Amino acid sequence: MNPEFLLSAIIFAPSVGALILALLIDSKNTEAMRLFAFATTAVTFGLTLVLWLGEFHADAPGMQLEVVEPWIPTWNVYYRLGVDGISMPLVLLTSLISMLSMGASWSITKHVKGYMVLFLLLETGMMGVFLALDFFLFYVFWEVMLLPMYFLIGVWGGPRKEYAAIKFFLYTLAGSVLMLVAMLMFYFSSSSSGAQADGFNLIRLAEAATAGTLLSPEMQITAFIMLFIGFAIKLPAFPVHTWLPDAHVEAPTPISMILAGVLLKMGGYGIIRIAFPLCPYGAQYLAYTMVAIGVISIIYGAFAALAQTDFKRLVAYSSVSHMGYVLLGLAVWKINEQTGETMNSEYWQMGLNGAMFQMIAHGISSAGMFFMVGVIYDRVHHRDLNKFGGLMGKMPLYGGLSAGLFFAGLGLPGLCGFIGEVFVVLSTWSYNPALAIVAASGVILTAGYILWAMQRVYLGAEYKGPHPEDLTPMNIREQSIAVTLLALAIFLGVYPVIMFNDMTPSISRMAKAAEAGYQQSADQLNQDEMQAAQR
Amino acid sequence: MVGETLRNLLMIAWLLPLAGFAVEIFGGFWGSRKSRVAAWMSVGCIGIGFLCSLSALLIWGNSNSWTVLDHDSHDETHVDTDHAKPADALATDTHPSPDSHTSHPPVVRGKTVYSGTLYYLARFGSLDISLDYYIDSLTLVMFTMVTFIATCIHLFAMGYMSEELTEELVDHSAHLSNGHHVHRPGRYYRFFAFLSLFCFSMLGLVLAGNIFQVFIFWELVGICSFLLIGFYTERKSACNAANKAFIMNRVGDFGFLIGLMVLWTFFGTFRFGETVNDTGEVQAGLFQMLARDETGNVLRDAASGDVKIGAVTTGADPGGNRTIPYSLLVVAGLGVFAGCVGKSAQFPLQTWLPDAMEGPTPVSALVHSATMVAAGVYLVGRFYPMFVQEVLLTIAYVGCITLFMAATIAIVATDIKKVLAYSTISQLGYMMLGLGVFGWGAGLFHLITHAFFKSLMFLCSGSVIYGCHHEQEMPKMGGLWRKMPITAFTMLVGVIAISGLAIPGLIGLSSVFAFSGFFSKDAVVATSLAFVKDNPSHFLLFIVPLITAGITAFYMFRLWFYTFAGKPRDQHLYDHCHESPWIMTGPLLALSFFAAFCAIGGEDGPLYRLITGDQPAHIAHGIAAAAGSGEITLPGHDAIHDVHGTAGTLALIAAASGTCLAWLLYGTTLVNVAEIRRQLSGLHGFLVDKWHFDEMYDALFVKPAHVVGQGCAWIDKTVFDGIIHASAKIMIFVSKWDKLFDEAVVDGFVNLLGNSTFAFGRSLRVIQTGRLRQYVMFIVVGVVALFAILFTTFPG
Amino acid sequence: MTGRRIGLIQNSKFLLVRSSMTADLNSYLFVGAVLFVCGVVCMATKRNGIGVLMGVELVLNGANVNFVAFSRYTDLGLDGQVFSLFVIVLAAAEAAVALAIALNFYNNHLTIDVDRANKLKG
Amino acid sequence: MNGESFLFTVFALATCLGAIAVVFSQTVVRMAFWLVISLGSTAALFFLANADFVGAAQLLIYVGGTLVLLVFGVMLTASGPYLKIATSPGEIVMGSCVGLLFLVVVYASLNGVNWRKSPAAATENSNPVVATGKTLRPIGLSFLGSRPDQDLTSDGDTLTPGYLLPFEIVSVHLLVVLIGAAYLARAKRRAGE
Repeated sequence: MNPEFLLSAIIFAPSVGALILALLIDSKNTEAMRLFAFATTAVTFGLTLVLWLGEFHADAPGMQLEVVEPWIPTWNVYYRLGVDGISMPLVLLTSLISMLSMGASWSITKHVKGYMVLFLLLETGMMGVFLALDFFLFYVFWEVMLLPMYFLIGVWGGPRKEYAAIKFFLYTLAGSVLMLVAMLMFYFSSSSSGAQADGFNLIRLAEAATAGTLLSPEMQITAFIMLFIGFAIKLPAFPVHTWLPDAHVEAPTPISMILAGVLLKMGGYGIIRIAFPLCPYGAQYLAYTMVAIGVISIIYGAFAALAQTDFKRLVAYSSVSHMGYVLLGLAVWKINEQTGETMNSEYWQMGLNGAMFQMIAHGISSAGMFFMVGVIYDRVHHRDLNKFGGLMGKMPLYGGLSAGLFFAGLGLPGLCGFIGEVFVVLSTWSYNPALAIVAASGVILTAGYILWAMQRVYLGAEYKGPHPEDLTPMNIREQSIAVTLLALAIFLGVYPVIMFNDMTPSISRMAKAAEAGYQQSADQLNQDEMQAAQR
Repeated sequence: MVGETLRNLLMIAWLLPLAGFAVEIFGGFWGSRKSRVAAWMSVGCIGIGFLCSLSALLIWGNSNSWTVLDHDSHDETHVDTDHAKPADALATDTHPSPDSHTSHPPVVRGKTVYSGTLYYLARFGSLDISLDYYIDSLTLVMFTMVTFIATCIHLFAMGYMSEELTEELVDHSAHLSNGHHVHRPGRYYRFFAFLSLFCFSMLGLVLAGNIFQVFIFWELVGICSFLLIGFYTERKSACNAANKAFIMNRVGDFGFLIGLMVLWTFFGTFRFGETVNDTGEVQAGLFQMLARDETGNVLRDAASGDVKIGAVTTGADPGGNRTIPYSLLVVAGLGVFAGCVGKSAQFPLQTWLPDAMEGPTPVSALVHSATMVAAGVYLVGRFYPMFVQEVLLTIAYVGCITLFMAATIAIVATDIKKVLAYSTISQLGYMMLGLGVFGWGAGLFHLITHAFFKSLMFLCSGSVIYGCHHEQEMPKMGGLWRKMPITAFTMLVGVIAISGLAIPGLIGLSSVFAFSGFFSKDAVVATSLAFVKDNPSHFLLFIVPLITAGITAFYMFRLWFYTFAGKPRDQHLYDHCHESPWIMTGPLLALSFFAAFCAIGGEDGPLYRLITGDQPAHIAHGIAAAAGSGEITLPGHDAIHDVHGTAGTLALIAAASGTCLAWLLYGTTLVNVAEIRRQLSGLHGFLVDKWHFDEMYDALFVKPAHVVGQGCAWIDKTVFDGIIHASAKIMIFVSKWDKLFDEAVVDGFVNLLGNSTFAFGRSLRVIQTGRLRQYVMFIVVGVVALFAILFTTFPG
Repeated sequence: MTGRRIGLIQNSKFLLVRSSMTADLNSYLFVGAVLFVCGVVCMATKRNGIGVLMGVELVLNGANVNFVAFSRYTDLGLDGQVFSLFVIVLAAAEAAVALAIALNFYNNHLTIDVDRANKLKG
Repeated sequence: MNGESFLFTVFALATCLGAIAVVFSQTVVRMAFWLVISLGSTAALFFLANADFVGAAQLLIYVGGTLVLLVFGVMLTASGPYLKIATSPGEIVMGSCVGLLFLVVVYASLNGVNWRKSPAAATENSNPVVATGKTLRPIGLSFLGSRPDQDLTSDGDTLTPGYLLPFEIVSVHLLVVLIGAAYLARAKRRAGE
């Protein structure tokens, strides 16, 4: 296959599948629709594997397989795609989680066709976000992803689905409005400097930011704040995380998997792909704030999880806690205040890598956790932690697999969650010891809430809730999903370097560019001050 | 080549249990609950591991011609040889080392330390994190010890857990809400799978070549401990204990993580020893980076007082002229030690270990006495070069507090396993104390001997429990030696060993006949005496362990008398109890042999020499007090040797008196124990309640954590969601006004326009009379009016 | 203001000067005007349909008088007479049609009162 | 006052008064009578204005034809012997006032216009052909397309052609009207019967 075509194929394969599904398959034949949708996601996953194994060069730091076609030439909007070490793992994760959660979608029985079509459109949106290199295109995909999600929660959700869907929608929309403003700032800034044709080109914009010619330091701070709020909502970081528990609780299981497994990653991806390279000065300026928010998210999410009685809500808060590590790892960028040089650059890179890995790891572990909650919810139709118990005895295989996935969430070594968390925390001390200690204390709380939840659900003498007769063993489909996730969790936990090999060159390049950009802006400021002093 | 052979052998020993675990857990054994295949597989894995470890030990010894055991030159030579020659990664010994920190001429004993990298977890520029191995004498001894004890315990467990070999097992300790007992299928295979996983984790911990890898396996043994304590998942107490164990370990690991962060930030590596990376570059490990001067103190920058990093390393200098503040070095040490506190159940994180006795007894023997809890001690020993005086003093005091406190609680415990658990904590305190007062060899020596005799005693208690049909309360036992003689006498071996009883020889202590515990405890006590002599203000560090030696003898003999001697207190129990089968008593005999004789020769014996074969360089001569380093003098070997006789005598006296007291109280009927207990009821209650630690933690940490959690959830629900809802309400309010404005003003205007037009038309309708004549009239009037306007406007 | 006043004075002069009737253009025009106004008033006041028709005839006659007067007293020539002939002819035709309508109306309403024909009332 | 003026005054008064009488008469028959007087006097005025043929046509068609038609109409629609549909006095008063006002306006307008077209013709009192009084033949010629009354030397644009085509149209129109009137007035059943 033509490599340039491959990226477009990855993005639009689900859409084509959705179209065929919508037009050609009889609405009554639900099994065929499920199988077809699953096949579509599987094909997409296969394509991403082809991309990863066949076309992607791990040791090349820059963008690969770039595609540029004019889209709206009058506004300098291009259909511009590309993949690098930062997006590659996320693309893989997206297609994988999509496939697995499609496998988990057999439990959906209402309006199957609409569900499948929206689901596939959602996948297109997600893929587009990760592969777009044009800011405008990125924004479009960002919004494209939003609407199917709204309907998937709002139609197929739980009792308070409308509330949750609207909350999710409004939160995200508020963020994307800020992102839009920032996008226009970049566009007009670059057009005022004559580089109008590259006004949405993320690569060129980043290069301009590295050279210090994109935005003035003050504007960088403004733009960064707007971008950051937009992405932090998605991440989600304290205090804009409250949409997450509601959305998760109300969303059907596969959508929770997607939400936790992929959508949250977009926040982190946006920060590392857009916010940092385009506003290096702003990013550095706000690094402490971000680290603090990350740490607060870790601790706050863990504490809040400790207090939950709804199983899904607990897992949702654990997501808040875990994604705090992502923010923390991204922001541990320490500079020498006098010279503007970056100190301990390698530790920052380790933090960035750790954050990226944490995103992947969380994508697997939290998707697994949500899936496991969904499996039990499908059987007994409640999620009250105090009304479970004894599942380890009733469903040993389920209990074992769940334990594995929850341990991955707990950050047990040998499972994927550990690597991300601990790498981030290790890199934090060089930034700020006090915050590092607070962040590290998260390990205790995490162990606390996960083990306590496991005790209430899986351990104990007997099941205390309703419908004990429905506690049937997992079927083959559920088993294979859970086993796949657990196997990946173990594999990434034991051999994380397979991801780091892909990520490290690109991340290191990004970090160096950001450092140079910061240096330029800082020098500029110093010169201004000196001139002011001379006058 | 030796290095590779050793590595391969140890890796086989390490990875075989993992393979065993994988096969056992996924191998479909749930289909045949009565099959012992899984157990045999597990035993086979760990047994082969033992053979590998043993052969590795032999190969290692042969490679340096057993100079490690050289009786004559030992004290002199090992000092100079151990790290004088820096550890080399993959067997290329082409790095001559500048022996700048030792004045003795190097006596080449041959290469004894092997370290290298297995594979990389991640690399960021010059930073890399990998899985390494680090093989020295301590590693090999630990490997051999762990695999041997594990093999014995596996065999024992095959008998002990045999009642799990059923399709329907009735668990008498777990109750349903309707009062019935839990019925469940047996989980024989799962137990052995978990045991195998634990062995893998534990051996990985020992083999680990860097502190990060230690942390990884640290957590893994923690989770194995969680799984094994919570093996009876139906029992609420077991689940609670499992959670408690893991979470308290995590508290320690939190400190461990802080230590790791400091080390990582300032040293940029986690490796213990030097390794060659894949570009052929030699990378210094932590032990090389932190150099010490001839007084044993760390090299410090004269101006700032910061500690120099990588001052005397060879090859590539990753440290450059970096420094680390002394205080942070202390923090790093304390952090790593905090992990050890959690793992080894030291004060103040000791409370989980007694609860952990909820697990099956073989687990208690393997995990919670011999190996995992000793891992903390092992890590302190392994990481010894990085500890400065303040850290060591902390370790000593923590050990000291722990050993006393646990011993006092053990006096009043009545559950046979709880007594042993507190005894374990106490003995771990001894080890910590020994390490803290600079008795590196003494502490680790006690670790090995303790592993033998304590696992022996646990297995004996397991045998008793098995024989008594899961009765653990000592007050119901008594006189059991007649029913189970092998158990009773092997237990007695263990009790004597731990109590430190000895028969003084004719020519002083040098030819004393004693079981292993005497020698190792003697070494610890002697070291602390030497330490106290140099630092009189810390006299408690000698007094307390000495007293506790007596208490130890007292409560251990109390246990033995209570259980095996005297008359049966519960005739029904007595009638039904029986000696265990051979598969259980066999391991008891094997272990009792080692518990008795493994430490033969004391500090001149082979075991001690093996352990200390690769001891850190600065141990032998002690550390002189230096300004800014706690002003503590740490004793060298000579100083210890000087006080050895005194300390040994005192310890023996203490142990003997403790034994006598126990015999008086429990072995005879001369003294009414209940009366004493009644008179000291306040103290007794305090001890029975374990110094109220559980209540204190519950009040200080657990409840506040839940309250804070509830608070966070409340904040989320009310504050953040409240803000969102309030803004939504404001929005709705505004939009209502907007609607009003729209309807009233905008629509109103349009409607007004329409309405007025309509009204005007309506009013015009009046003149649309349909009467022809009026129309004509209107036309006329209209014309007249038009003309009137015309005339008035254009008069001309 | 001055101009307007002058205009009014001039107009009033024409009205006041008329003391005697001579056969000049203005006299004819005055007769035509009277006929026209009478016709209009007739149309406006008569409730009888035939009366209205008569008013129409008067109006047409007024016009005819004017045409003839213009033909006689201006250089218009024969056009005025020709037009008045056409008017007469058409008036006849109109009368015929109007009478037919009136008959129809009478047939339908049994009266000839035009006020009853108020179907177009708004 | 010469004879012409006298005659004019008499007939003009008759015309005007007849018309006014029509307005104020209450019964149709009287109205018809006064109308005959008015229209007849008008015919006389036509004769005075040298429009012999028009006057004759007036007498023939109006007084002879149209009025007969009207009378037939009166007779056909009158339910009683003398049809009287009273107009209210207020209406009459108002109508008179408006009528007077209208008269003033119309007459003022008529007086305000200089009816003589060209400065050359301003001195002339009338068209020479009309002034001779012999208009019968010229009218006939004008219906045939020839205009003896027009000055052929003057600007051709102002010349009016003959009335042959309008004449034909009018004749056809009359025919149509006749047929239409006959159709409209044909006997029908009354509504409701």
